[in-house]
Amino acid sequence: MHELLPLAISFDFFNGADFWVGVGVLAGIYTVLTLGLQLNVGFTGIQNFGQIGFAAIGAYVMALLVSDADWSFWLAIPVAIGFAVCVAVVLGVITLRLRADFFAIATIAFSEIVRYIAQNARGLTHGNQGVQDYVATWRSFSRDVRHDVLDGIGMGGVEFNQMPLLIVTWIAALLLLLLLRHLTKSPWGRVLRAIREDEDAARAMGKNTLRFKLQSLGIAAAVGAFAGILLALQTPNVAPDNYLPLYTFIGYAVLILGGLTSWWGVAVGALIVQFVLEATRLIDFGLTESQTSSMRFIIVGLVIILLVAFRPQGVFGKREEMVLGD
Amino acid sequence: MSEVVATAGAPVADVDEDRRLRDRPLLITAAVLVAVSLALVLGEGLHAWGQASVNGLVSGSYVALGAVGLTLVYGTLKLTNFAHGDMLTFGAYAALLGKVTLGLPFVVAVAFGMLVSAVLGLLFELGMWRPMRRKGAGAFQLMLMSLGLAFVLRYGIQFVAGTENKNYGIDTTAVVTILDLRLARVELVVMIVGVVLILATAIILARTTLGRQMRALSDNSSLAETTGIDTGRIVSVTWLFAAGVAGLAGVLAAMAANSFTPEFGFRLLLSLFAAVILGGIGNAYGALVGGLLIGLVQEWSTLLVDANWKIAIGFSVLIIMLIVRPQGIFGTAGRV
Amino acid sequence: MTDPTPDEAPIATAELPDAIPRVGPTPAAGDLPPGAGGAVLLQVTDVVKHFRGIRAVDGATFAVREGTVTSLIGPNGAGKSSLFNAVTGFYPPDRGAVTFAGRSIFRKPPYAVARAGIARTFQLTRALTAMPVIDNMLLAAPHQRGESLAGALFPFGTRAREKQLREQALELLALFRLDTKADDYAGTLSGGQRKLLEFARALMTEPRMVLLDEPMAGVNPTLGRELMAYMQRLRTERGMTFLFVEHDLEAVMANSDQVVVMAQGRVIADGTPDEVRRDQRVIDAYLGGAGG
Amino acid sequence: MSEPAEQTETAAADDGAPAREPLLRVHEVVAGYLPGVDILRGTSIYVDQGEIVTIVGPNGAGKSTLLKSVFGLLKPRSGDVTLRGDSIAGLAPHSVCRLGCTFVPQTDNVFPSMTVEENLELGALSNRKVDVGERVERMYSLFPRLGERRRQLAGTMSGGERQMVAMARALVPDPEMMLLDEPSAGLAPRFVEAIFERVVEINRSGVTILMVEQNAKRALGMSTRGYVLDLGQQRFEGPGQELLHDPKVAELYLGGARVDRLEDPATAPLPGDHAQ
Repeated sequence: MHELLPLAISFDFFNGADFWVGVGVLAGIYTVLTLGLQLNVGFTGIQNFGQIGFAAIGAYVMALLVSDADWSFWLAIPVAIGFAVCVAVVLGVITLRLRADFFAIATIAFSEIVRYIAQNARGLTHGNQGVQDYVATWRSFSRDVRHDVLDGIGMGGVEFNQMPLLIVTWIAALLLLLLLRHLTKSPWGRVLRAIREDEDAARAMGKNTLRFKLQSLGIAAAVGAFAGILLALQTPNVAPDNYLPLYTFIGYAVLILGGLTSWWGVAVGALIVQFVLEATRLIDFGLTESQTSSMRFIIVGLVIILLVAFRPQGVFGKREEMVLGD
Repeated sequence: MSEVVATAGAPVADVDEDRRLRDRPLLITAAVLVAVSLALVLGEGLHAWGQASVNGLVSGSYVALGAVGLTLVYGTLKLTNFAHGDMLTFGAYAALLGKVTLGLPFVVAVAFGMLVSAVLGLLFELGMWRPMRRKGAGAFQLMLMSLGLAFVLRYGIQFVAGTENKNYGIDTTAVVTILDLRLARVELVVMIVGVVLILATAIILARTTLGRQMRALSDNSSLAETTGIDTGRIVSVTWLFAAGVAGLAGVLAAMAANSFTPEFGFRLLLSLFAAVILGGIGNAYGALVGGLLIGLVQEWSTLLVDANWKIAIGFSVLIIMLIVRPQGIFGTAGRV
Repeated sequence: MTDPTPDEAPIATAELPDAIPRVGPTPAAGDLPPGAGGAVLLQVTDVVKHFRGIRAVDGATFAVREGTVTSLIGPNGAGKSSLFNAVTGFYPPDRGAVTFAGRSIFRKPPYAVARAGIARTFQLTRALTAMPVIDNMLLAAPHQRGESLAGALFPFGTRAREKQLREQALELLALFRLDTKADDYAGTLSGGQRKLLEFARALMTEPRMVLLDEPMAGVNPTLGRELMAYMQRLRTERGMTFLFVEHDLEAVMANSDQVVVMAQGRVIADGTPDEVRRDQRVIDAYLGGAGG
Repeated sequence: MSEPAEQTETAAADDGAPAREPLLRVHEVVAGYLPGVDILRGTSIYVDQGEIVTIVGPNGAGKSTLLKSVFGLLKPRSGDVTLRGDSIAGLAPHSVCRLGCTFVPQTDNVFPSMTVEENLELGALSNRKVDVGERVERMYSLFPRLGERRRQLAGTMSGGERQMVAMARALVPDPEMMLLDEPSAGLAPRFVEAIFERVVEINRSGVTILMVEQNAKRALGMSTRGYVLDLGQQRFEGPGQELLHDPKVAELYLGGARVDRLEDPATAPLPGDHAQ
């Protein structure tokens, strides 16, 4: 059961073009997910460890609205994101006044509560079997893109099944990246960085810091929910095990690798982490499948430890802006 | 002059005010427990309540033992250790290794598991945490490293032992009936060993010089140093103790569940944190009591809602506690 | 440490930048007579603050008049910093009343106190070290639509304000000889320069009143004198009001219109420097014997 | 011993110490927290067996820093600290404790979640030779209030009671010398009195005391000798009573005048004079 990590590629596409397309899609999804983390951790100094919970909320609300309430897929997306933001605001009002480590624990607990609800409120969420009937609209859209656009450049075949998702994911990732970069370079972003540096100093300068932290968490939730929806299109199944705290932690690995305040670093970090996680499948280490899968995560863990210890500003971060270890 | 003299009585009044405030949470906790118990007895019957309470003590005992190390490490080093849950896993697998691979008798294998866990805890301290503290690493930095360490531990175990469910091959069908309460014999053993160890831990912490030094360090490490405690040595001992007890808690949890995977410790971690926060972070006795409470609350909840929810109930207690009283039942810290 | 050399200090002659608005009445030419100044600006009444079983502030009462410099002195543990934090909302007081310009700021959060017109500095400087000096300054300015999420998304119209603020900030930095450091990270500044930056940053909030927590601590004496001189000029030329905690009694006596003396959480004396200096209670508090 | 007023920094080099080795000697210590900022600028003091020596001085003079440098909480940048002639500069605090010199910090000086009794028993760690039970009982007779409250958590006590707990804990190992960091800070007056009485009593029982105090009048009044520290250097030294009645010492505190610029308070510049 564990070998079939939901965020891993199905083996049917081993070595095929679609394998690499799939790696690219997941890297894009991780980029989106981690952009939210970066806004929180890197730019606001709030240690959100519940990002996958927002992804779960986004995916579930979208999937259930489409499959059980017969909403339009396109309408369900913004509603799902809006719902995640509302949850984030409630969570933030409750927990953002706590000190950093308590906030971190509270947010993991939040994401686990979301997952337990998904698992156990069967009447609403279908429990462990998950939700599947939400993907028709996307499939037909995806098929249209393949036939009408990608065929022209020889990429319309079944092996390029996920190509439209790849394109959409990365366009979205890049747009979000630019948007967040724009936001954090604004006076608003300056206040966030001040809060990260020294919340008391920011308060002494007349900034209502709770409000800014709530906005930061809300945006992270929106971005996370969107990542959850993209993931729902990739799997395509919305089930509780897709939203383990593990995935938030992998987001942190991406973040540390890229550098806490480097926007492009997030994208590069996501690509590297996905490559490590997935490309190792192509190499025959003479190990069992379970061992190979374990080894991937050992590498992720070691990368986190070594980077934090020896290069806390990340591979692409600026020394002066380094926030770890202050 | 006269104004100054007028303040003379102030500190005494403050103390009384203060003490009332501190006593209240304990009273409230006790009152809530009694009230909930009464309500459950009246609503669900004495037997059902008793059965749930016994079950709660079973899981509460290993949660408490897991939590005590987590809280001591936090108190002493201000380290929020995300790898602590995986130390439970490590202990469980080390005991399995002792029993199956080395062919040791089970009791010896458990002691072996505890010992190996303790040594591993010390090795991490010497090889990783101490050098990082010397470098002046911040709390968040250490927290992230513990996250990385959790990965390495969990998947290291998985690498060696695989993902299949394991068990110790103990007879789980034997059932003991005491006072009309049914309990698997293994569970009874877990409960007895757990409660005995909780008491032993409490006694070690309360009565031995070593335990007192550990608590002193957890209370205020710089004062401990000026009081004449060799803090470097006590930190090492704290790691040995925390990791060893965590290893044992892991074995007990694995016995109670009769089936475990490399992930089970991590899944317990939030319950451990709930116990720690319930008791007041850094407070060793608090963690022991908090652990038992978490076990009880989770099992009691099964009388009212589906058993699948009990874990989520534990997390909800965690969040509610953080909202209502983040310093915990026994907490004295002003800064939260 | 490489504090800026005070050399041919331009303090006495340099024009105060227009960035600093006039916020109070112009005092009469020459020195203010003791205890003069405008109306009461800050009134602290019977403030009590408990701290872990100790009454850090135990019923402190005093008033600060507009356009004056008031200092707050007392032995260690007298409750000066706690009172500062209680007034500015960092540790909300348990009891009492605090009004500023006639409006209550009792238990108001720090940002609200700041917006009401009270800027503060910290005992240990709180320069935002991982941000450039200029950003430290820009942050402090009030009325920035660009700080709202909408303004950040659609920056049309916020740019002009940013540009204007930047000019103001550079003027202020020039006054404190930090203009050449504007684009450096604040972490690269020396201790004394950080103190200056914090002072400049406080002015950037366009305050009516500035609370300085030990402005002279950890700076060399020359720089300390300069800080005091800036303070005096801001008072006389811009009508700004100051309250500062300081251990350097020479500076306190020379620069204050009013001295408030605290001991054991209470105000034990309040008057002009000369009055305070001759007050037996003050001598007792400093040389001890408060109890006997 | 010469007149205290004449003992300025010029006399600091040979600090007037007796020919035989004093119990504690601080020799030209330079120390500070931030790189490049020295709080102590070549401070020299000594404490003889059996003395109560008080260090007073304006805020920020470096008094607490001096104690920290003695006790190993701060490593001197230069200079030396010796106990019975052996260097202890840079030794860890717990090692200094074991040499018979204990320390009572000013704040955060109890273990809040432990009982009074547990707090006291921890003190015995630095001297394995003492009978813990007996020493603790002895403390209860010295501080009866603590005896009444032996089971109370120290964190629930008032500032004055905490100070007593801290002092008692430092005395449990039967030290030869005790360092006190502003024992009266933040206490209500009647506690101040009680604490000082205890200090004298402790000293009579044979413990040498080096104390830093804000409450100069009271502290110097009961001291064998005192030092006035200013700007990280000892400015005056002499018997407590003499220092107390030295007008120049009072001046240092209240006139704001540094010793090199004495001014009569009555003719000191009025506020505002400096601005123009």
